[in-house]
Amino acid sequence: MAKSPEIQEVHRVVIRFAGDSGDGMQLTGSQFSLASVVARKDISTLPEFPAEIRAPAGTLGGVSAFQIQVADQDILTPGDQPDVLVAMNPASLKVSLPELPRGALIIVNTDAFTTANLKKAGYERNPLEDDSLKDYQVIPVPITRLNRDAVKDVEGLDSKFVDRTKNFFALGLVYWLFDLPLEPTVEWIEKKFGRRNPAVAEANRRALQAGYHFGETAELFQRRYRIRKAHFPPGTYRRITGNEAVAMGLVAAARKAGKTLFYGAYPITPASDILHHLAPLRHFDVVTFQAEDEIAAMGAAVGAAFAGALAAVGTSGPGMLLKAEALNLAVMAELPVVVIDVQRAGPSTGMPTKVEQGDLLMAFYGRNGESPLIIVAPATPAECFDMAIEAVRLAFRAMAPVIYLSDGFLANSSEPWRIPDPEDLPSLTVDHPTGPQNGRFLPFLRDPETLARPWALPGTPGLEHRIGGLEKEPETGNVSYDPQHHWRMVQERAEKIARLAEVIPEVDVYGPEEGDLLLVGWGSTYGAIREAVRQAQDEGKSVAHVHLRYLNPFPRNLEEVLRRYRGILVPELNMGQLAQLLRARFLVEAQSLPKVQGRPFKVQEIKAAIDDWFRQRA
Amino acid sequence: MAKSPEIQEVHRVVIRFAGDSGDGMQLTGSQFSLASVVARKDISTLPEFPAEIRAPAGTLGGVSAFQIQVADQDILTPGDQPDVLVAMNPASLKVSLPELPRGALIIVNTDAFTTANLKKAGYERNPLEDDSLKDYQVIPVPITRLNRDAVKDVEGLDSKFVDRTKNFFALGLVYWLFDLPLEPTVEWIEKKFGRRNPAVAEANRRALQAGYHFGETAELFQRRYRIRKAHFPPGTYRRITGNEAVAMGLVAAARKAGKTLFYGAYPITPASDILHHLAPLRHFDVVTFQAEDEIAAMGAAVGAAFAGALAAVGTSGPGMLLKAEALNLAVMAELPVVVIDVQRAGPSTGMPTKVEQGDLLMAFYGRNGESPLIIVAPATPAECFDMAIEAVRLAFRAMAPVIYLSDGFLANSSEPWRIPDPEDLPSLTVDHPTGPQNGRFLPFLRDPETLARPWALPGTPGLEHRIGGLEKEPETGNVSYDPQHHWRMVQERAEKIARLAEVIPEVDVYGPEEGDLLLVGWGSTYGAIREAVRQAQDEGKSVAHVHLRYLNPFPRNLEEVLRRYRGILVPELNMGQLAQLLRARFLVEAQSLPKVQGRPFKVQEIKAAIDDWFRQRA
Amino acid sequence: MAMPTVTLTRKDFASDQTVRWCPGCGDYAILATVQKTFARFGWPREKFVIISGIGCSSRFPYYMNVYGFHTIHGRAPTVATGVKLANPDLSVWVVTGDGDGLSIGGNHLLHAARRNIDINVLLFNNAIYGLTKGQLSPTSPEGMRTKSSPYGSVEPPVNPIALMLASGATFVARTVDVFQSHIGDTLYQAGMHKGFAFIEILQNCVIFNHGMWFPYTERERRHDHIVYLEAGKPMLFGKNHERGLVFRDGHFYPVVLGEEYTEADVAVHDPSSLTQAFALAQLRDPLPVGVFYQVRHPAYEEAMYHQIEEVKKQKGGPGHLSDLFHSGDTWVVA
Amino acid sequence: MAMPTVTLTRKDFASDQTVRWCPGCGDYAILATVQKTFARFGWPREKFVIISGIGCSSRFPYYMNVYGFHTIHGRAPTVATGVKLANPDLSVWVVTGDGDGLSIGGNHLLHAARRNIDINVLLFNNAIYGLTKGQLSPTSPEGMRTKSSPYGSVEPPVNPIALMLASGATFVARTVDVFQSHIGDTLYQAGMHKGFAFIEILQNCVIFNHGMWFPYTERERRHDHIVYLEAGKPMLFGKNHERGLVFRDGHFYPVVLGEEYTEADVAVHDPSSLTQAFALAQLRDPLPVGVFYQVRHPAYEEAMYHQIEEVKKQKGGPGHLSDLFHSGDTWVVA
Ligand SMILES: Cc1ncc(C[n+]2csc(CCOP(=O)(O)OP(=O)(O)O)c2C)c(N)n1
Ligand SMILES: Cc1ncc(C[n+]2csc(CCOP(=O)(O)OP(=O)(O)O)c2C)c(N)n1
Ligand code: SF4
Ligand code: SF4
Ligand SMILES: [Mg+2]
Ligand SMILES: [Mg+2]
Repeated sequence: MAKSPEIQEVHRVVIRFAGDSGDGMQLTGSQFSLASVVARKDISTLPEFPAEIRAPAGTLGGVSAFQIQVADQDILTPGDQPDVLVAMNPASLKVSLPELPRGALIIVNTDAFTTANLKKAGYERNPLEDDSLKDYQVIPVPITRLNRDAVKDVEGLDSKFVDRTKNFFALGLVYWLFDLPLEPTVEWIEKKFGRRNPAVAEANRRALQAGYHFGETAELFQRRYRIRKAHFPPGTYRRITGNEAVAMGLVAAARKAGKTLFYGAYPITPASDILHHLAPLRHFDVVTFQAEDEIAAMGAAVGAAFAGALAAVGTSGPGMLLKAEALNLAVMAELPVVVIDVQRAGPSTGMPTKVEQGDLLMAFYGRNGESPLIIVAPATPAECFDMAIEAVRLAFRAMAPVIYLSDGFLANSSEPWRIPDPEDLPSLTVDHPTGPQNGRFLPFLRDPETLARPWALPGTPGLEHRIGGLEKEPETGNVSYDPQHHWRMVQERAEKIARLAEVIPEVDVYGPEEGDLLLVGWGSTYGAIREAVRQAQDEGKSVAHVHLRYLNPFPRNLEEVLRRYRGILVPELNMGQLAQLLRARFLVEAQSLPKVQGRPFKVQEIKAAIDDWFRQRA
Repeated sequence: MAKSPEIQEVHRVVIRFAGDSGDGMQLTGSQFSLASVVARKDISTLPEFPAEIRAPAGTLGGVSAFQIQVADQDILTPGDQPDVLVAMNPASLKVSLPELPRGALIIVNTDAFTTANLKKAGYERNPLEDDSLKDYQVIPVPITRLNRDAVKDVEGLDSKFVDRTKNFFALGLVYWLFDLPLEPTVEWIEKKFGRRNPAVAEANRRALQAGYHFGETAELFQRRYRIRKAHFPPGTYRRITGNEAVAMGLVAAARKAGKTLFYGAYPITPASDILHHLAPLRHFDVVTFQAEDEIAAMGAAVGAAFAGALAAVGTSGPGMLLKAEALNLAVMAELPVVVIDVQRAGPSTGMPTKVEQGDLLMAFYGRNGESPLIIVAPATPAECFDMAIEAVRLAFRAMAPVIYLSDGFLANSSEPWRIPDPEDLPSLTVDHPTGPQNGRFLPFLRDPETLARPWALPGTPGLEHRIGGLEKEPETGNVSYDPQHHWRMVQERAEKIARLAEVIPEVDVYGPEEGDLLLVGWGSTYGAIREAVRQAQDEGKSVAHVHLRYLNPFPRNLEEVLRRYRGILVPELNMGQLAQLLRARFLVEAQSLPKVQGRPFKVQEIKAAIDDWFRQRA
Repeated sequence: MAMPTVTLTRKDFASDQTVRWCPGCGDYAILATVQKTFARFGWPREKFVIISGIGCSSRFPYYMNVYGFHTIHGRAPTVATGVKLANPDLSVWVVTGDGDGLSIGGNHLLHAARRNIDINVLLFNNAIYGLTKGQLSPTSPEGMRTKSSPYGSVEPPVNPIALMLASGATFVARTVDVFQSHIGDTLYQAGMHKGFAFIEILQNCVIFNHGMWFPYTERERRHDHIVYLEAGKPMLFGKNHERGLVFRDGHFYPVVLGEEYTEADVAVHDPSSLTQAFALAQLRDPLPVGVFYQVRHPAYEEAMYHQIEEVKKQKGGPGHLSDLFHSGDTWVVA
Repeated sequence: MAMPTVTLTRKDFASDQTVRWCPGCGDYAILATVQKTFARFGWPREKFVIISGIGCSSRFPYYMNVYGFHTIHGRAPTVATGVKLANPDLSVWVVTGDGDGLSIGGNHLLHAARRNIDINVLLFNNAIYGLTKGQLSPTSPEGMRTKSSPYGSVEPPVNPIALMLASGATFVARTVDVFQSHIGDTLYQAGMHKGFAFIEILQNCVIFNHGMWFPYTERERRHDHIVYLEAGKPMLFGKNHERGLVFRDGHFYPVVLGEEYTEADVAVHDPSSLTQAFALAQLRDPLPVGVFYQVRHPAYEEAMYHQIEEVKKQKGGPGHLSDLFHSGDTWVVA
């Protein structure tokens, strides 16, 4: 056996697995993530799917990829540029190449570079055979062939499964390269196939090991790498995607409130998975309702809230538009409903699988009349859990709907999540009135502190009352067109939202408490902004970062913080929507850094904007 | 015959006819308007309907009123406070009283002040019999009884019609009081009933004359009034409401474009009348489509635009929400559609018959993703005609949808309209491509000047092409998820709207070109703002007024104008939506003057805010 | 639903709000009957929820002293679905109009019917848009002149009964605002039916479509132009039951009994036959009223809560948050 | 519609875009047949417009070299209505899926059918949401496990044929992706029909609901489980036509011909009978394919343009703007 090359310790590495959508790249990436976290690395992942269910094999449109950053410290993004690319076919090479830095390592499955595949990828010549890849370290491996050898003797293996295991060969090879343990994947294989299909299990196992051993024996690599262990607070961890985390957060909130969770949904990318995660949870008293459309999902949620459930819905941009009218009814009837908008690139159908933050102003203003509601936005996949609980807390407190702005990036990417003890989660129980006071019940008599109206549940004797979408007399809730009643109710509906500022956390400043430049962000751009700011700080620049999880109301110290910096830069995956709100509200010269390309920010893009800012001010 | 009291010439007077919804007050007001304009006065009117179709007779909710200001010069509002109230029953007196200034003249139908009616109106005592009206000049007239006498001999008159004519008695009396001619109304009666029902015609005529003569003989009034003639530019005039004017504007635009007018609608207050005005115009090649809902109306309009019609839809707030998704499709497919939002008080169902300007930010931002479109807003009922033509002109030029913000006040109030010569209206013909160029057709190849894409009509040989709501490759329009394509298309869709600033008029400043305070308004608040500014100017204050008819894009000189004043005050029937846009866009300290009461501004409210501003700065 | 029972009267179900329909509107009679019928169920007031959309008819909840929700146009079935799913113990009623329920809200009615959620839908059919002052409705007859169809409608109307039958409703009936005891009995049956119940109520709008149904409903015309459907009874009509419906080739034909036809030829009403109910729904003269169709299927919320119980059994009891959080691959950092 | 005629072939109707359905998807066969059928009409390419919603099936317009519009989810019938009203000379086709057309878009289909607007709706029924990766659709059978119904669906499916019949469609048919000539003939008849035509096409989704229709459509099963409807012909099926449908009490029953029943007992298909078509729509085994129902009524756009002409006649010609402006009371200021 040849001597294994030296193992070099590194802080971080970005790997991208890319292949045809039939090549199992999502599974490969997911297993790699698992092995990494089990070996105590920190990770951040970004899956990329083709828009089509099954795009024609071998084409550029059919490429499926999974990018992951593995590091020894708190990392925040899946990385700007892959250090290592595993390319299972020509199309995936072609699609990924523009993302790679010079000198990147490329492991290619040479067997897939057939004339037919090259043509489908639009290559006129085989890039492995001209010098177009000379700036990279290309490691050509005949993966298909080697893998066939490895699994050929597995008894009872259907021949059509043989090539389906080749991703495990590649995975094994990469495990070797990064000195990662095979065990988590071996266990997973056993759990998944062991009983149902021992031949497939055996084949996958052999493929994995063959890949690993191939690394060890083939002397193709000059170096191996090991990422140091990350420092995690003690606890039990799992990986979690944003959509999973929202689902769990809602279930947890329902339990903490002692309520049935009603989740209404109409499938839509990239929100559907929330429904898929919740539907199996019937034993948690989860009622999922796949409605005929988004209007019905929202209407049913309003009904469920009226009847006393924890009511939530989830959708994406086009569905938000359809929900707007019933959502406005919830504003007017003053009922708590959590409305999750997993934003995607618009306008119209746009690019359903691509990320964008284009719905912020819609969340604020996308309803007729003066219709204030609560708006929150998680910053990372794991935070989707906490913010779901926060959304419920605020909705119950103010008796008002919440728009929860997730996005396609948060929804699908994953990070380690320290599993909380359910006991430590806040209680969310509601004091529903149990009977009339002084012989009567006033459904719009507001709590003097929160301005919330009482949440009286149908079925309670003596509290029979009527609500609706027409304007009301204060306290009684009787229909009224009186100018002063309208004026007062409009203001009270606004004020009860504004008062929540007293019970939400102030913004934390990352960096100097005052100084030159403040970056303000919200939602999934958190990681890229934080990383860029960190780099700029490392260069000695006076730069700070504030990230908003609460958008309506804004945290109460926001204005004061904004005024402490000479400049404000607002990176957003839109044309400057938060920037516009800050400018209008505080008359500060917030400058927008827009990106509307269906992709997350790269750290470097934000860093470059910071540098520019200093250059212009210099 | 007693000597008629002296006639005093006045500049303006505000009259309010109020009664039960069965009392024919709308007709009375409308006839009074007619008589006034025929006698060359300027008018501005405001009808007020009960929310119910037939609210219980005699109740406060059942009051129907019609307010009109008549004057000898360009007037702009129906008046803050009635100088004269005609109250046909106790409820109408009670509802109207808070609006009256001390000293106002009140003509009451004493016959209606029965115990039953007083009770329905919530009067514990008869206000005519205590001293609660001592601050007013009350003229008690037993109208019902006098009128019965007047019409009792009409042959063939069904007895149930007798009391229905009493509004004409009141009208005749007021004609006498203001020295207005009976002829226009007599002619109208003849046209309306003459042939169909001569007895009713005769009864109405007699009632009218009896009222007039009663004024002459009864010596109840110390004075008669005559409003001087207004100076109108020569021409033929008619009265027009906003909804009528929109309808005619659309028909005119269609004619000028040589196109079928397709109007899609689902009934909704206060927009339904546009449909009612258009449906009879089949001989103008008007296709009206009463759809199953607003979504269908909008979808059909998008289809009609694709097929080459002048496509328009009309609705109000709740309907706008339902249209948003298909409207966003029009943004993305780049098709011209005129979307009329006759705003009403929200949120949700709100107060359907009441005015508000609560949908401005929704027009800007109420769609997922970055979705810029054209926004215009007429300022007066008659202007609804011109702005409809403007809306079509801009939509065709940019191949983009327009939101046209009318409101419940514009929709129903009327003013004199100088009838244009159709020849003088601008031509709106479109150059549809007639065949491929160089053998191919690029449906998204933009015009270098306007950035509009070509409008190729189905049925044209050689231009077969496909469009849709997914993001596109520039020029070809093929579906594309390429980050750079999205980035470019997002910007081009914004830029083509922004460029319209070059072809819309600059804002006119009313008042000093620079100075202390600038009032900025939009939509139906025009009259009240202008009047208040005029009054402040008369007091020597340095105040100007700019009124925006074009909201997206803003007129190109707006920023520069804003910067010429020390303060900016923005009166709006919302919580400060335009103010917010101005602050965000120009970082100017635009201060909001909000009113959200389901009612138009009174001149005095704005005037008081101006005075306040000067007081605070003093 | 094991409802507690109480003794209440019509008055207990009247709210303190002034009723604001036009004098003479058919809605008054329906309101009175609903109040009476609710008392007849013997269930406590707090168990009733009435959900409506927008329209004259949809102001209904304000006049009932039970839980009520006046929602938005066309969406009442969706809100009612949410209420019932959140609390299956409530007796949930929807009040809607021909525009609210069949125009903008048609799809929700269809899907609520299909799912067989246990709600009772009262559709007040006045063949016009009342609240918006007189436009065409989807049940307005062809040729009808309205504000929006000044030269006559060019749209064939929808057949609400046929539509609900095709949608899967398990209880489908028709009654008339002025048929006091008939309407009461029909509502009572609907309320006792477990599953989706649809009742079309022909209603007179005195203002915008006065007399729409008079050809059938006026006292002197009823005998010959209305046929009362009763399960297991021959479908006879006419003052002295001298007419009847015969069923041939899948269609019902009115005949006069006598030489050619006798009572034995007259079809017997079978409310369990979907296709016969559909054939009856096509009949315009005489117009059938009563229960066209009724079958028992599990209601949607029954099936949903049944599934919840089953899954709990399978999983050995209610779920624990901690298990949920720990599902998937976990690792421990000490 | 007096269409000019031209000679074209299938290829003329194929666009230059790569078709992006999953390999083996039933949509391919339908695409090929539609291209062939369009050529068969003999109308020029520019006269065709295809409007779709959102779904796998709704990508259809991209692959056709005619005017096309890929609109938004469920709204294709509304856009098609606008196209046809704006230009009645076009041949307008809608492509939709079971989710697009029957879930979110159900109401538009209903009202388009009711109005009898002259468009042809092809509903690709794969009983699943394809594009969103495998959730329940309104045509998924009860008990079906999908991503959104992991313990089995608790919703009865909708019956698309019955629904369209109840909605007033004047042409209602069913065919199958793999029945090449049958699908072509059915589409051709639909295209020639003036008025609203609805064709349900059973389609196989190889990824998320593979084999859904195989119990009927597999070669060896077709004979016994499919009955071909042909106007005026007895409804026979089975390899040697040894089975047939008899019609009794408003229901169709499959029988084996022999002693008890002979061919004379077998019902003859009458596509003009709505109630028989509805009864046929209830039949699941054998499953009827072909034209269930066809009648001629004025199409919506015909009636609309007829009204335009009539009003012009009444008013003595097209309107003049000047007259319009001067309608109502005017006065002159000199
Ligand atoms: C989204 C929306 N569109 C339109 C309306 C206006 N609107 C209110 S009620 C109604 C129709 C009423 O007709 P129907 O349902 O038959 O009830 P009726 O008044 O006849 O009882 C309409 C169109 C609305 N409130 N909301
Ligand atoms: C308003 C809106 N809601 C949801 C979606 C997501 N969506 C796209 S296609 C689809 C359903 C597809 O099913 P079907 O119509 O049966 O078509 P198939 O893919 O099976 O051909 C859904 C829910 C959307 N695009 N727009
Ligand atoms: S308009 Fe018609 S339906 Fe409405 S309340 Fe009046 S009579 Fe009744
Ligand atoms: S997912 Fe199903 S319906 Fe969609 S393309 Fe693939 S096989 Fe066809
Ligand atoms: Mg109605
Ligand atoms: Mg489908």
